[in-house]
Amino acid sequence: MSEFVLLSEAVEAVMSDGDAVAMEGFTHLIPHAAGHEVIRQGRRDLTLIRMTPDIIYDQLIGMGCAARLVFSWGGNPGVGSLHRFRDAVERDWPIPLEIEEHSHAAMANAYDAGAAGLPFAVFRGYRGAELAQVNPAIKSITCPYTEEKLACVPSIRADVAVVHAQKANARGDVLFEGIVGVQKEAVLGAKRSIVTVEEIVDEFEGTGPNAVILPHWTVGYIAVVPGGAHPSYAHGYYTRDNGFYKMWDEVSRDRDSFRAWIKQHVLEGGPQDFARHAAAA
Amino acid sequence: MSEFVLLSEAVEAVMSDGDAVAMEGFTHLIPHAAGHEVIRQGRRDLTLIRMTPDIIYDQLIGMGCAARLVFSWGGNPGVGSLHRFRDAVERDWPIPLEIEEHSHAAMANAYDAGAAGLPFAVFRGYRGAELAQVNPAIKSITCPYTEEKLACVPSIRADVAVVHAQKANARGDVLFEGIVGVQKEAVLGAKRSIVTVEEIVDEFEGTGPNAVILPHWTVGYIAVVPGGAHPSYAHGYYTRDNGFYKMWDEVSRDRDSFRAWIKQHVLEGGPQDFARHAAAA
Amino acid sequence: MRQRPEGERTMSDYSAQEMMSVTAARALRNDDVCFVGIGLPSEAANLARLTHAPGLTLIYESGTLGTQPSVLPLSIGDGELCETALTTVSVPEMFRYWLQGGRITVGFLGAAQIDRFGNINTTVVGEYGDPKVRLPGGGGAPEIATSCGEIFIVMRQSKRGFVDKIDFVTSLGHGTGAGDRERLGVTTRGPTRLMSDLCIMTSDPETKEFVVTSIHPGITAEQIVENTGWTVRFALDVEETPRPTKAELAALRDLKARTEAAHRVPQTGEAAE
Amino acid sequence: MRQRPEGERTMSDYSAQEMMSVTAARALRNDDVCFVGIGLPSEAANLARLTHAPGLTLIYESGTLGTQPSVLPLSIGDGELCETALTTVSVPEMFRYWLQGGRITVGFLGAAQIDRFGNINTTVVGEYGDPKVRLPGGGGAPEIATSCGEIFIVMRQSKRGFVDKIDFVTSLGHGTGAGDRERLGVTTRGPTRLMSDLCIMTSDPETKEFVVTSIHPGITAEQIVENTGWTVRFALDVEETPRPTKAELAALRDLKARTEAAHRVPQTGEAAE
Repeated sequence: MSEFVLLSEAVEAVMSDGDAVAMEGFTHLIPHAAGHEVIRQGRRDLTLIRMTPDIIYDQLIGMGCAARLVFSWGGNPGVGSLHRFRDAVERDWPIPLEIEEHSHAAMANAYDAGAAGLPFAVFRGYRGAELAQVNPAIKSITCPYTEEKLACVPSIRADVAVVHAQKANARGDVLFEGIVGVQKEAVLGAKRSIVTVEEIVDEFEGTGPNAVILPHWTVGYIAVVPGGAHPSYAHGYYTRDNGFYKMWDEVSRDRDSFRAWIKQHVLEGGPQDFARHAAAA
Repeated sequence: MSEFVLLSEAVEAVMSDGDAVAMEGFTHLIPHAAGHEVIRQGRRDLTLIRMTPDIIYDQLIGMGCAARLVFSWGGNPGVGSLHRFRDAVERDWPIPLEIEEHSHAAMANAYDAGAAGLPFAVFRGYRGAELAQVNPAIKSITCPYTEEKLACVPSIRADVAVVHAQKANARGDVLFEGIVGVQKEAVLGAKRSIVTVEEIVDEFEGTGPNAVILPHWTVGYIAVVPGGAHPSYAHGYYTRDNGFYKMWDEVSRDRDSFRAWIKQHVLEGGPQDFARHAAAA
Repeated sequence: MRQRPEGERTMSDYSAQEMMSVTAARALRNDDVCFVGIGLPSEAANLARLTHAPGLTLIYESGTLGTQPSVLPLSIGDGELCETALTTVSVPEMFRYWLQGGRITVGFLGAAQIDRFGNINTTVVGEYGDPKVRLPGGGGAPEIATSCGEIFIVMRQSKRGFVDKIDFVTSLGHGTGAGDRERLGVTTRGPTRLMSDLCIMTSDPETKEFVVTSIHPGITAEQIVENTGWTVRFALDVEETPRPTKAELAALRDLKARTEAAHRVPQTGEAAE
Repeated sequence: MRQRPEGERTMSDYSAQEMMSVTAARALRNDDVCFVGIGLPSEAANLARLTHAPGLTLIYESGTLGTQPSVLPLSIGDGELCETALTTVSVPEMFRYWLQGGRITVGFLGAAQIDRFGNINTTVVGEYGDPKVRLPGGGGAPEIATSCGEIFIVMRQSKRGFVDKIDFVTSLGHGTGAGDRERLGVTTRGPTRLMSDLCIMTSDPETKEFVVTSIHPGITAEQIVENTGWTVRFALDVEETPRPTKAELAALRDLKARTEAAHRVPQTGEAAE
């Protein structure tokens, strides 16, 4: 049953050191404001789960919040490397980062299975792919009818899912639209959840043809954070700040400039800053 | 790649005696006009697949088109029995009907797996249910991670899927909205397909929040049959003819009155009659 | 199931059918998420929503989540269920993410036959391979019975329906008694309450057998015994079920009147095609 | 992958980069359904749609089906991909119903490293457990490589990218040669064409090895040998790749100019947050 709180209260209430956390958003609606709050609250030893651990996870990893990363593509989309992620994997800085690496198909199926309450997902994948040899979580299963050998992976059922959405209504139902990614599955599969939203509305009206609605009884805490996806975007509210993604390549290359940026914009900032950033994008 | 044809041409082109045919529509958008065309063309020995074989399959079964039925609930919704179905199962009239019976969960998962190109579906089902003892298609599989024993069924990949939709555009993309059921899965999982539509439009505009669109390259033949779902309904076009469902209970109780009805309304009728019936509903 | 004509067991100012619906409705709580079967369960669930449980979430297996119909649907997928729903999902998603996902607190079912452990038959009377009466089958029930937090059952009480041994186990109740669900790997509570036109039965926490815990006003223990196909047991402290309130009856009668008006067969002579 | 500055290999009136994009675009047919990777594949696929293949269906893994962006997306999930799509589906549905469902005729990929059999590495340079360079990883590619009808690859040619042995098999090409895909239970054709800034390579029907079948104007066989990490083979009847037409070049330059204008970093000084 959803509850409206401040973002800081939500993170305090649901996320502990050592939790498995899925902050999702496939390019769109990435919960950046919530990620900053996790950094401010200094969570440690997290298992971070995300198909595309882009800037938001680069920041968490660079600040030493994560002990483990489950992922399928770790880059700065359209720009290049994630320097903090690489520094952690290649040079154990600031702390070692264990990785569990998958393909997108595997993680998409694993989220789907998690939402469906299943312990594992079956798919036709990883054929001839070397990841199956270096990731012991990838197993195979034989179809009882055709004898075809298929891949399987454990389902994703995070301790905490964190997502950003366009709207909540007063009852706490949540609406996403545009590119909807795996957020529904991440929330339905997780034990607890935080949803940041652009705004609270009376009714969901004029929604697009691929709207996803999560009823209030499937959502944990809701925090209103306008602009909370910046530098990602919120379809119908603000566009992607492509310049920020390019700028991040420079800022994050160097450990000191990274830390200075985090100090200024995260540690000394807050969710209230996001509306301004999104408006300027 | 979709092609616009007459309904009679579509049925001639894609459906042969002995085919496995899934005419779907979960209460909504049931392809009745197409079912009548199959009766008129006298197809035999079909395997009919459908979660809810209601009136449309009662008619096909009563006319001896089906040798086998794969289903999960066979009744006249809100009214009672399907008398032709019962006559076939209980008294082999007009010909014996072999049945493969499932639960809705099993068939929904089997359609999902068929659309996903998988040979089988895994789900948590049939626990303590006696169907698992009388239907040899139901097997079990063990999760390689948790050792949990789960049910599995073969995926549904029909030779022909037949569905009714609200709209096609000129390129042959197809739009459903309202209660969307398993039609998308039935079409995507099938080798060939027929879609009857209410109308052809230039653009899909003002579509609702749960619209399903099938691109033209996933659809076989499209036939324009306004009212083609009657006595089922087409959200936004006409309502369910509840009176017809009640009337069918009487007509179908008796073999002679059933055959007289079919002669008058199906054998001597055609798809052009449906617009009138739907308008009167 | 065909229902007996209304008013067959009419009492002072309400019918036995009304007593059953009102009693069944009361079982639902305001924060329940209820997977609703068509017919009596749908009547009870909508009555609950219109009376003491306005926050009740109703789900029909056609994919409609949080639906608020103004009349009772004739089918599980009537258009109004979609029009008044918070959102509508595909049928595979309904069974995978919503039912199997473990998000439903109550499954509300009817039955053709039921036994003392709440096992349900809606498949056949007679042998499966050689049925005397072929019933519609399980539909959603086999997995509703095991995936929802608990199961409420509403059905008219008779020796024909309340039987010692059902002909076919369509949907698991408590199997042969305590521990059976656990042995089958089922973690949900199963049937906890049965509301009939005569009484309320509750699943005994120890034995899992249905015992009569409340008798409707004007009904005798003998009537219950006569209409039960097993040796029915009564709780030590059997209560009398509270009569329907004026508000409950008014809401139910309004709902049924609206429903009847909406579903009336058109008087156009021949119902064409 | 970082791209070299444009114009590095400029020819008379078009750059090598332009030659590559135009050549890659030409490989797509009007009725193809193409799963598009970001970067060079996206440029080629959109150019095809804007020139000879207006009916081409573009699919990005973010869930956008039949998208028609006016500028090249910077990411796989830019808003315009959704706004101009026929429909947008969830990411699980994309990978389950659409990719695994076998509905895509061409997967269009890039690579960091490739070998003569079209096996692709986008995971690591060096050892997996002790990488010299940690690349982004496979993303959608491992299953694109096996589920699409065939695979086209576009990448700039260099000894660093075209290697004798890739460090990690992120995505299967033809394995160690003919028969390997079949042995692994893969029924799709795999890599059939590779378009670089120097030439077109085609998978030999017998050996499955990439052989040079067409050389771009002004490029010598020696240049190709020098920029290939394996002993590259040439077809007996090597052709010269037709130069970009005026229309192709105009469409490509318009597309890139629109894209650059749309994605320019705002000149507001500090890019805030």
